[in-house]
Amino acid sequence: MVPTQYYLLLSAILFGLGAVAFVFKRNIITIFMSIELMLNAVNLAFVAFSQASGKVDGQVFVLFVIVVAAAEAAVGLGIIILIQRNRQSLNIEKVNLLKL
Amino acid sequence: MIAFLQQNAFWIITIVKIALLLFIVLTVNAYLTWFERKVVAHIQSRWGPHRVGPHGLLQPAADGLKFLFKEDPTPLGVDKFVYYLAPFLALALSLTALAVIPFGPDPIVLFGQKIYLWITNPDIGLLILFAITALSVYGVALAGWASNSKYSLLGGLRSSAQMISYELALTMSVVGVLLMANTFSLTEIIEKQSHGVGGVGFLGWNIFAWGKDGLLFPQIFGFICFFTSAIAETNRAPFDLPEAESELVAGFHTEYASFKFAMFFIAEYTAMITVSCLATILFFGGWVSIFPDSWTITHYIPSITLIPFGLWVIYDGLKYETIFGKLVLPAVGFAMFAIGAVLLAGAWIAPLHQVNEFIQPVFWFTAKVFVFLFFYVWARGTLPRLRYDQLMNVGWKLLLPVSIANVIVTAGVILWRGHV
Amino acid sequence: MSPVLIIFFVLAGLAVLGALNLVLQKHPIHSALSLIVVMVCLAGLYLLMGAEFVAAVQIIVYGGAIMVLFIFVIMLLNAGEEEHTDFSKIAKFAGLPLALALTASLAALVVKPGQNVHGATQAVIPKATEQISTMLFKDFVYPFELTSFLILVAIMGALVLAQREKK
Amino acid sequence: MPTPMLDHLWIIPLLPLLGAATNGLFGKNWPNKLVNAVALNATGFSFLAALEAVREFIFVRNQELFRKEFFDWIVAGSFRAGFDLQMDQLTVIMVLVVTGVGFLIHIYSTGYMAHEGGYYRFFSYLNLFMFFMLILVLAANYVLLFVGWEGVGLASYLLIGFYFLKKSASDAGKKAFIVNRIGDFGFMLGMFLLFKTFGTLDFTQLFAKSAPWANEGWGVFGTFTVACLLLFTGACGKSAQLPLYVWLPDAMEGPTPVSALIHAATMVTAGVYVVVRSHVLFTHSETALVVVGTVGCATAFFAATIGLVQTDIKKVLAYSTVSQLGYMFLACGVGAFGAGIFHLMTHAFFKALLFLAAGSVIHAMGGEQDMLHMGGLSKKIKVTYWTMLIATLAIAGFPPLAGFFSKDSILFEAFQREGGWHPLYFFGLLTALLTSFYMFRLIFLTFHGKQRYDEHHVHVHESPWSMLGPLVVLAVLSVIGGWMAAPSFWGGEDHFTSFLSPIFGAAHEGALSEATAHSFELTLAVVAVVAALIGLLTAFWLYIKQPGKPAEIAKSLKPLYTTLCNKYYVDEAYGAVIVKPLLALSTNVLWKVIDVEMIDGTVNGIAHGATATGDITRQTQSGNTRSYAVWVVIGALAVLVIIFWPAIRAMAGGAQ
Repeated sequence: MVPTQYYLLLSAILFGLGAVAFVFKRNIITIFMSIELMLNAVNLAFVAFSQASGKVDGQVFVLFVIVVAAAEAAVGLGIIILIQRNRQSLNIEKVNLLKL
Repeated sequence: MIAFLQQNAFWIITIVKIALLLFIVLTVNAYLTWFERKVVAHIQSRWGPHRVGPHGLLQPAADGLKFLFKEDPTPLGVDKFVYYLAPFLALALSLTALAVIPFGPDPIVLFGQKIYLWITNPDIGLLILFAITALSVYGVALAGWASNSKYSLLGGLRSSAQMISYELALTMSVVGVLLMANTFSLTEIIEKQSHGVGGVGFLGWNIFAWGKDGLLFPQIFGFICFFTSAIAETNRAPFDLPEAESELVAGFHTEYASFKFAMFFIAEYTAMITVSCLATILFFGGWVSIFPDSWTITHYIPSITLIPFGLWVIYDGLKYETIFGKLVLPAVGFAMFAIGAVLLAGAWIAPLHQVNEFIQPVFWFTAKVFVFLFFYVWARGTLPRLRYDQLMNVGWKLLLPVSIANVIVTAGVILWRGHV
Repeated sequence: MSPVLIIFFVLAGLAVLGALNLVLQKHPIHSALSLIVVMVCLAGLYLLMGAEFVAAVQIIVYGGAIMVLFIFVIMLLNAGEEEHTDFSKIAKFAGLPLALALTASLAALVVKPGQNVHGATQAVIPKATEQISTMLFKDFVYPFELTSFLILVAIMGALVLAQREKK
Repeated sequence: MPTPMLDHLWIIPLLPLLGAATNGLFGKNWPNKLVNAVALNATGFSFLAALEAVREFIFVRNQELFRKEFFDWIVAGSFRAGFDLQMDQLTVIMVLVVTGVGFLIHIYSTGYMAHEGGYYRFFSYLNLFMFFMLILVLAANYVLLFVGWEGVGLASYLLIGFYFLKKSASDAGKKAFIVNRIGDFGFMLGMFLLFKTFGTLDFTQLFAKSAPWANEGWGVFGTFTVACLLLFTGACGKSAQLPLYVWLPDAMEGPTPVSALIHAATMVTAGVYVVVRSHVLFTHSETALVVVGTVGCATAFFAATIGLVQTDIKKVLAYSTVSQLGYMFLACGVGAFGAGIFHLMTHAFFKALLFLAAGSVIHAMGGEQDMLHMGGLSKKIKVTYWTMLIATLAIAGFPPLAGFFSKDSILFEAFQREGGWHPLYFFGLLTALLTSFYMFRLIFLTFHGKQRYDEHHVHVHESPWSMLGPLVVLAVLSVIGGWMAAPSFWGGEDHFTSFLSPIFGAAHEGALSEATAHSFELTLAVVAVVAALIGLLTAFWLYIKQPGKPAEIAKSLKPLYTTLCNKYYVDEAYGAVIVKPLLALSTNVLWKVIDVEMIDGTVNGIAHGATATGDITRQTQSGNTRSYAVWVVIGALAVLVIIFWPAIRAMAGGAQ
């Protein structure tokens, strides 16, 4: 059997990489993807725990997470399309109307 | 040496099986093209291929050679990696799908090893199949994007939109079956259908759903939705918009030539086969025979059908123009006839009886698959291509609601019958 | 080294590589592809853990729907290579160390030192899929229904956002 | 026995509130009919509810005190002020008077206000007033009573200033409000003192606790005296007694129905009600009683004298109101609370009637209020004339009308309370004389003699029946209103007092024996009637027989006359003594220094500080999402560290 720590470690690394991408990419779509990556990392942790504890709750939660991710993707991509339409750019640094 | 074989028998057998399956499937693909061309030709009252070999039977081989030796240009400004990745992806995925399809119930016993007629039989076979179908979008979409060409891009866009849309209908339409079968395992699904009421085999199939549990809700609508969206999933006519030659040259594989094109080609036909197998398994009882098990004749139908077919081939061969045909066809026909006769003798000779027993389910399975393949070709030969908005309407406004309704009704019936 | 462990390491390695690639690639499509690789690897890991259903859903939904959506959008918007702007000083200088610090601390926290790393873990959960379904439709039925509402809302939202307002 | 209405006593005040809310919020664009429907239904049903409640109180509960706590309003430590309503004999009378007269006046108003702007506003306010007044009379503790007390103040302010475009009107409103505040201040202090002493402001408990305390004789300034005087201050404010009466005459700026309802029948009697309600406290303090009595008597006489020379029909009535209120306090002062309440009721009838009739006259004259421009109207507007005549007879105290009995009983009580010399009685008598004089002066000036107005401009017309109806009803009431308390020599017996006796108990038993009491009462009654007659005849002689006389008299007594005309220069005095300095203080110190410099300075300073801080901190708000991303990461890191601090420490420990 693979010890749970390995899975957790993997998930931590993936999450961290997701965070790195989240900070470093300029393309909105990619940033969005990095969020998905982080979600995936969390899912991995969930499943690992569920397997370690022998209960399926974790897996159920993974399902919920996936559903939420799907909804989020739908809306988020809609927003991205709008951004592209209005600002002709996907570079997040050029989407800065929120500035004071 | 023997010991080694004994130890790793599983791996070895699996690998051999994979190789065999690949060979068979590729051949079938090849001849499927021949078959398609013939049928379409006859639908349009043409002859179709008839130069290469008798009835153009060697045409596929010729095509294969052509694919191999054609020039393989790579257009300018393509995204190399993706451009090369796409066809591999498509082919690999569609071939992988076959791995979970069971072709027959009982194993062959060789050297004390049971060899089943499937590569693997996971508990969630169906889910895996759907997973693979889901992924198979990428081949097309990426190809379209990578080719750096309007037509391809449009084709890719279309196909990805189309496949996403119809995947829903596809999945939903199967849920009815799952509710009745209570499992994801394909073999179990087939097994559940093998108890037609009063021993009449075909009544047990999900399409009639009149098994030992009494009459449940027949999955006719489910089947229609399933097969329609399956056609769309495989980008076949009348849903072949991604490669609509009249609008997009050749759609997503416009920029592909020679072997990479062949890969898409093979992928497409393999997908057809997979889908046909799936339809057979889910709705038409897989390898379950039409006739009651109790009749002796049921067990010999393959052999019995073989004999007249052989005779017909001989007759046809004898009146064929070319010498080659005059020689080959009768020989083939005679071989068929002989095999049929020998197997039929199994009625009185025990071991041959075993063979018959073994062949029968496989025969039924392949027969049903063949019917669906024919259906594919037929549809292509007769139906006009949909417009894009029509396509979307059919997918979202017709198939999806119907299949959902199907699920609800089925669930209701099952609850009502109390077989939960 | 048991075959299971080997498979794990292969998949894990692939996943990490994919994630790295996601960061390093310039073009969104390539990032997307690498993300898909990660997801497939994770699905494999789920299978390894015996969470077949989750694995399948992972591929079907994530791989088959969400990522396709991403690629679709990328193709639709014809997104090119990302420009390398650096307007955000803090991201330029403090970003990497901070993110790495986060990773490190997470990793450090999940792998508790002194604890037996080869701790016994549960074997595969029997009939996981059935358990999940019962749980979904009994214990978690209300959240489950709520998610359906969520999806509905998301669909509407996406429609409203993405459709061009007609003149 | 079930007492549904009592159990839901809150319905009675709620209905007018609903009416007020409905009209106030939605009535703006409604047709008058709809507004009427709402307002009248609100009050009418409230009246019916009151009747039902009274029925249950009398016949189901046999007149035992009903009291119910509906919900807690303020609970702080030992202090509790709940929304508690109660129903006892006193409340019965007040509630009936308020709702009944109120309803009549509502009907009247529909006719009177028909052509005025802000119709919905008027009825909304009127209903609001009803609500607060009902709260006031139904309240079971001082705090809730005070709510009603302030509420009616507010309503009266709004209604006095109803024509807020007229400066005099809005000024009058403010004046009323401010003067009342002075009284209210005293009232509050009184409440505080009571709470400090007895630890409760609930009537039942308070009176129960106070009962055993020793009485405070004349000149002793103990708790009771002080508290009562403070309460009385409030009463003075509300009921326009010396020295706080000044607002009432000006309040006549409001529409006439308002003057009738608020400034004659109900609100102004709130002061009397409070004094009566807390008679237990008052009876504990000789001094307070004397003060009350004296002030009442003084006011009565004082106002009457001013009333002699007023020419504005409403002003006359206003001063007569003040003086009548004086009578009531006089009654309270001599411990004849029952008599006071009795006069309150009868006064509500005939004074409301007078005002409404006056309103009808004004309506007929097309807004003319000066009596000197009237005259000879009796032919033109008969109904108004006769009803007003009845009211006048009533107020002047001619038997057998309501006024006679109430006033007579007050005078009798006054006479019988004081041993030896009878200043209060004599002044009371004198006031009665004056009252009948100036009332008949009003009648004669208005209705008799030759007409002193221009036919062509003013065309006199009788008011619609929506106005006359209430007049008639009230006229009937002012005739028969008194009989229930017909004194024994009259052959009747005093139902009223006996009805109230459970409250006042043996608050006052005559110092004289029955027989002597009878003879006394008889003689006193005769005297009073004679006084009234004198007043009547004088008026007749002066204003009918020789219309020239009054002017001569005025000339001969110039200083006195002018003083009277200028109301003893009270307003001017107040203006010089209080208002001016106050104004100066406010403008120069409070406004220019404290408000502008300190308060505004502080506020602006804070604002500027905030802006400055914002200028600094907004640097982080770069609008660049990547920076935000970094912040998010930092946050996550922080959370991690905080949550897992022990683990981290352990790790650090493990490292070494």
